Amino acid sequence: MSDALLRMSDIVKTFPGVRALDGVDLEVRPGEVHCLLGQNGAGKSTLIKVLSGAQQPDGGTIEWNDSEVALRTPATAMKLGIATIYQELDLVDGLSVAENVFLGHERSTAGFSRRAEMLRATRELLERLGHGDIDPARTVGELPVASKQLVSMARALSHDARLIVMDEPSAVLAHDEISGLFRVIEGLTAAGIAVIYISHRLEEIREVGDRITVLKDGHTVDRGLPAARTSTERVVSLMTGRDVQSAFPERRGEEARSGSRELLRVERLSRRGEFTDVSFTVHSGEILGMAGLVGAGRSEILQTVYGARKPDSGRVLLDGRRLRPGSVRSAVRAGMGFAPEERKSQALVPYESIARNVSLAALGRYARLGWVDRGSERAAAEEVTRSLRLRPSDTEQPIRVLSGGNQQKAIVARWLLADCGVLLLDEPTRGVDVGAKSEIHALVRELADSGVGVILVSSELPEVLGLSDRVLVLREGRVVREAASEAIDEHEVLDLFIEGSAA
Amino acid sequence: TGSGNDSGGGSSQLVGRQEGDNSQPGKNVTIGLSIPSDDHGWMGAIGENAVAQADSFDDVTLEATEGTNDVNRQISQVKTLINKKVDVLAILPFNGESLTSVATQAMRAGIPVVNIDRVFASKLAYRTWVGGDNYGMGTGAANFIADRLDEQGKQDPTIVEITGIDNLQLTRDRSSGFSEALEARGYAVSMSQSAEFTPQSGRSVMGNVLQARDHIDAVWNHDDNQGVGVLAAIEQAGRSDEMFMVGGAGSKEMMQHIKAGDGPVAATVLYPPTMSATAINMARLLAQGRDLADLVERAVPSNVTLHSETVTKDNVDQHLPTSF
Amino acid sequence: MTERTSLETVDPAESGPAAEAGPTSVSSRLARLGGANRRQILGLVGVLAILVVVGSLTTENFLEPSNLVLLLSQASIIGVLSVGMTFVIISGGIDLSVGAIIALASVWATTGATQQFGLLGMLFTAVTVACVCGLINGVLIAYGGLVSLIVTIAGLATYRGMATLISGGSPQIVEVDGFGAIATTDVLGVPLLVVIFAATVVLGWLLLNRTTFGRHVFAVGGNAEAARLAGIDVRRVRATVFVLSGLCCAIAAIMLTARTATGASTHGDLYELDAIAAVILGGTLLSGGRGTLIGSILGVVVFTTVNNIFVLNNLSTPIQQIAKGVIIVIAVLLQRRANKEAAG
Amino acid sequence: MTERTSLETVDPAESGPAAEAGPTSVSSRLARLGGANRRQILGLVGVLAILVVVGSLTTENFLEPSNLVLLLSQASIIGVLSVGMTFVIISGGIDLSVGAIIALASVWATTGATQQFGLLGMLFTAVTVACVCGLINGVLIAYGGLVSLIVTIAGLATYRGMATLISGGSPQIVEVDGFGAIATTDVLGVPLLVVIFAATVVLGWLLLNRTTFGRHVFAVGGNAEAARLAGIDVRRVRATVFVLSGLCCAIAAIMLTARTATGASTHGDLYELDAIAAVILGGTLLSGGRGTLIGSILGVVVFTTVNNIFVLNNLSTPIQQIAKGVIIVIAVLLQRRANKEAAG
Ligand SMILES: Nc1ncnc2c1ncn2[C@@H]1O[C@H](COP(=O)(O)OP(=O)(O)OP(=O)(O)O)[C@@H](O)[C@H]1O
Ligand SMILES: Nc1ncnc2c1ncn2[C@@H]1O[C@H](COP(=O)(O)OP(=O)(O)OP(=O)(O)O)[C@@H](O)[C@H]1O
Ligand SMILES: O[C@@H]1[C@@H](O)[C@H](O)OC[C@H]1O
Ligand SMILES: [Mg+2]
Ligand SMILES: [Mg+2]
Repeated sequence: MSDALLRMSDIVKTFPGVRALDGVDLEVRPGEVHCLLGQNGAGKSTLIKVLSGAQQPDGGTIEWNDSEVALRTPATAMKLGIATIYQELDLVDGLSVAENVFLGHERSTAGFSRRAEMLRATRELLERLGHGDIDPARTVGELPVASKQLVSMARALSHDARLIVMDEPSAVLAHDEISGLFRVIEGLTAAGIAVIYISHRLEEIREVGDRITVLKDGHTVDRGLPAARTSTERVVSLMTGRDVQSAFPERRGEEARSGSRELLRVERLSRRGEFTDVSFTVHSGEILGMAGLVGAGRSEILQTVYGARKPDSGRVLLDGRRLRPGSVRSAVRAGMGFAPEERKSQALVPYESIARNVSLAALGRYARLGWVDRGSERAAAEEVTRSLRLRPSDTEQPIRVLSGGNQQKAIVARWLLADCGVLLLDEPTRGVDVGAKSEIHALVRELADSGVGVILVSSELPEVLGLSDRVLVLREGRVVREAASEAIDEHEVLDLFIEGSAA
Repeated sequence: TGSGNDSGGGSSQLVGRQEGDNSQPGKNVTIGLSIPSDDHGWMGAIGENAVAQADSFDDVTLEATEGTNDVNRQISQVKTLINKKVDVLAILPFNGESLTSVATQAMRAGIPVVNIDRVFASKLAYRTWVGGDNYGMGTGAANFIADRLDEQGKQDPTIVEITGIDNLQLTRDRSSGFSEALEARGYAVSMSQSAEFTPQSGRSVMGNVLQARDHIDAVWNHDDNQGVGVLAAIEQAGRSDEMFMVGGAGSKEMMQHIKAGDGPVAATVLYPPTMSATAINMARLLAQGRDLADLVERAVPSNVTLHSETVTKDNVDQHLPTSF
Repeated sequence: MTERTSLETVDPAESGPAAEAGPTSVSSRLARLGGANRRQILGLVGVLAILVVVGSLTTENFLEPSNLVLLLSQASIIGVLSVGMTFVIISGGIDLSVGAIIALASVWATTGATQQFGLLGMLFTAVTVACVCGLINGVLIAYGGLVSLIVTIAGLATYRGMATLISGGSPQIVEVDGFGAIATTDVLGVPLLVVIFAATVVLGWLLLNRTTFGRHVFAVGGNAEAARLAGIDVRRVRATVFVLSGLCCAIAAIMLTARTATGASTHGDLYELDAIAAVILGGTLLSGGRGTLIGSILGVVVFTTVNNIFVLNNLSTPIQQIAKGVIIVIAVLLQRRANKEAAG
Repeated sequence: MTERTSLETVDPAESGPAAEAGPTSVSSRLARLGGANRRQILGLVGVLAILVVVGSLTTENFLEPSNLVLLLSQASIIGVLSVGMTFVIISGGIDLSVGAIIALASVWATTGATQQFGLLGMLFTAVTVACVCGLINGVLIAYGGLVSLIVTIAGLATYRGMATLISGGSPQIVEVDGFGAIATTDVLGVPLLVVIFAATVVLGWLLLNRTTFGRHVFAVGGNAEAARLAGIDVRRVRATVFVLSGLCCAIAAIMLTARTATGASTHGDLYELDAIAAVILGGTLLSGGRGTLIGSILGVVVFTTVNNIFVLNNLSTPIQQIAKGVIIVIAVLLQRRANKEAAG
């Protein structure tokens, strides 16, 4: 089997209280796209951290080109030709794009950076990724997530890598950018470079992958499956150990909804450079979807409605009462909730436990005169995390040790507890596995059925169309179409997007 | 009064007392000592002189605590010493007022307190006080400066005062002695800025003062420790010839400059750190129940104010040995 | 797991956001948040135990009740301060002005005019002055959006300057009898000072760990943006912790004024460093979001015990300073080791 | 944009990781980081301009060249310290031991024994002593994994204790002629001290902004985990910044010893606070990852100018203190306002 570039055998990694990897095998051949699948918390990210030298395994062997290697530090792995794009984009916000790309392997003369050369090389790499528009001198902290993802990608390409590991690179990308990503991957594999690709979007696997390895609870449950020929059902049942139906929960009838009360009214909301004259309403029991490309301004609209940003003009009314512009507290007091898109920076309180993160927005409900009833708080947190199948189930664990998908579930759980009348969800299923995704879908629908008005922003078009009752299509900060979900299909939406980019 | 432990003197004959009696060993006593941080030349000398003096007696054990500038901590130290049941306490408080209550407690517990230098707020807090004459330092400095200026025949001279730590009573005493005595001689202080008893602060304050005044005739600096910095500022500005300077306390460094006559330092007014040795003597006698042989009223006096002499080129040799 | 992975060598406590940002980097060590706190505290208890052994071996008096009571009375002033400081640091700020606030409160409460109003007038003045100082800090930081370090350094200068101005530089003697009693009264054999200290700790602990406000302090320090988006009034929380710190300064000022029977502009000099050191030694992150009150209190007790042992052993000042520095380093190294072994 | 959105009211500079972690939360205000730095610096230049106007209106001598030279000489010691401190703080640490290191280096370089080796012997001693102190701090922090605040507080006690021990508390006079010349020599009309200061700033600036090491310092302070994953030896970077800080202490010690013509255990007392305040006033984040050297230097110059104006006006110490506090607050408020206007 000397056709393997990388062979990891029987890898074990334990964290106090958790056996994250419990005998994992993985074999990758040169020039292939090897997909790594598994539910949230299955151990995918841990495995690739072991591979990148970021963490040391407790047991097992790693062979590279048929000789055993010890990957003691990230530098060792990089020197061998293993480059990694981590799930939690590990960029330094204060440094420029070029400085991030070449961080740790700067081009220098006697310790002095050759800055012009690195700027040039970075521009070339970004062009290769189809994003010559990102200024290599710009500070990374100012970039939107999607652009950060591209910077990470450029960094991986800047190493003369023979294997590039990508941990959920598509989670933050929109449609057109994902196809750009796939073109880059094709270019890499054509040059004999191998790619390990992790994603929860199974349709991507089929499009780009060659072979599949499936992890479940820290074990390899199957490996080397042909990506093109293995059925989705089989992959899902390998991952979850059960059958999951991916149908969206049923909507209530049109008539049931039409009778319902108007909860939220947004009138001619504008913020210079971001969005213009956005108006819409949300009724009790309704899910309003927002579709748009990255940069269309959906997140900004949600944040402005929520009061996290102040509009230049326009107003927001909840239950007929006007909210104070730019005041989150006014929105929250009126019964609005908001799950932001960037969990790490906008949602997680890293050192706090899962339970305390989950109850953060709803703490007042478990307190009397400021005194917290910890019993009922914990019980509620446990109940909601259980219903989302959050792992681990011990809610006293600090939230920072959770896998990415599980952190996302915890943030959704926070707003499920808060008992709000209107809930704004920005990418609620980003990085969430197939099983949990349908659970979240079901929960959102349940909430709506109980009378809550929901706004759903998602970059996954099928999700927006499948889950919501009504859809707003946005382009460059303007609403270009509003329709009942049944009355519009994916093609039409994509056409609306493209019209925009053509214009 | 002196710092030595031989108490020679003619007056004792008056009552027919045997000389030198107190240098004979008596009953073994423990003296507790508490002083501020010895991060200052003068304060360092206070500590050293006390220890040396105690060492010179076979019948004295010294319990010296950590020097501290935190009154809360110094209170705890004194309480520790009370707990340890020392026979007598010698205390130089960081500030007298704040240590008064703990010293009073000691007195009430039957432990006599010898107060050094910075005075307690209540007479009930100490059996006896040994210290220098701060007001006298000011008048000494003022008189020296006035004499010189009279000699030089200066009209409207610029007289600068660099004081020590602003909020100490002794600083205010020195200042008022200085300005009052100057006034009496028809002069006035032109500028007064405070430093912090450190060379660094002396350097920086005097640097600015030199900038503020194009011409300066005389400087009185309260403390020779900070004086090192004051002097460096004058010399580095190249203005040594323009003015003369009077120091305070009596460090070896300043006395050597006076002796050599190599710069602006013309005199220093004494504030002898040997007072701690005197205090140890008193403490020992109090603990042993002895008295002062060479006084007519033999009991250890309740107040010993040391004279602040003005050290000039004429008498510097006499004072160099006890400088610090 | 006796091997040390290179991950663990990146100290999370060290460099604020840096280490913070990588949630996975330290997770191996901190399997359980509660557990980590408990170990941190156990480490300190271990250090304290060693100190007690050293103290009782090297001196006769150390374990005597009178000495232990003395030790606690001395700890109580910095102890009270460190309660407020713990709130401030967990919320992500720092307060360098506490020593100066003590000075100003003690001076203002002991002016001739104030003393005419008797005990209650003095207590009221101390509390009002210190809380107003805290409020000014808090408002500038929370609503003015200024960095706490700079604001409280400015506060340090201003408040102490005012104290010197009011007192004219000389310590003011307390003439009101009842006031001095605060330092001399015993409650069931325990000095009132220690009782006040204990009460402050208990109240502080409840506030921090059992109320929504306490939770909000952790959230604001851990991730202010997340707290804001969760509907927490971040600015009010930030302002409040500084008022709390001011309140603790008031209590400390009253204790110190009673103990010294004076109000002085030099009171509380450098107490800020002692309090911060104790809080950090107790395991609270300088960058906010994590910490315990118990740790801070143990930190204070460790520092005070070290001092006490020195005094009992009659060491010279410079040697004491050197030994203190070395002991601090050894203590944190031991603590760290305990932490790691428990985790492994 | 004169209106202030609530997003902007959460101060990113305030609470460490919290605000830091949110790249979007601050992006609206910091359109471009480079621009933000520039504005921060412009704000300080504005404050300085106001001070100059005040200085020249209230005193005759302020604008005289000799006063400006004096002002720079005075700024030079804290200035040099703040260069090292900028590296330390950007890397996510803090160094409270700088003042004590100055004391120890100055005392050790001026003992009778050292002075026998003449000028070179003294310089060599100062540099060696200070760098070794920095190295000890750095190794304990980077390799021992201890919190920098605690380690350098311990260092503060130890190093100053040693300085007192060696000097016996009294200042040691410099007898070597060449040494004193460091404080009196002019180079083309500019004092050598100022030249040394300028050279340190230039070298520091190059190191921070033009070398890979400098980038690594930012990376370690901004996101230590990311730096580690990029293959940077995080511990070496952390240790090195403390050695750099030690080296700056050596230079500062030499300058101060020459200026005061003495080595003393009180030298450098509380300089750490001045240096930290200047660095933070200059816009460096206390939590690391962001900052400029130029800002720090401007911070130092602002503080020194304030002092200079006070003394020229013969203000009393408490009034100086109060005014200083108020001026600091006004300065940061102005700076913040400038920042916001430019951003809008
Ligand atoms: N540093 C850590 N300390 C403790 N537990 C950890 C740590 N890192 C990961 N874990 C645990 O190990 C398990 C595997 O996590 P991992 O991040 O590898 O999952 P994943 O497959 O990448 O999931 P996701 O799809 O959600 O990203 C999880 O249960 C997680 O909670
Ligand atoms: N590559 C880019 N460089 C600079 N600014 C960008 C870039 N992409 C988007 N933006 C800015 O970010 C804002 C919106 O980005 P954002 O990604 O939040 O949009 P969105 O519609 O919410 O998409 P998503 O929901 O996928 O996040 C726009 O104002 C746009 O100007
Ligand atoms: O003379 C001094 C002494 O009185 C004071 O207590 O400390 C400093 C010295 O200048
Ligand atoms: Mg993962
Ligand atoms: Mg978005």
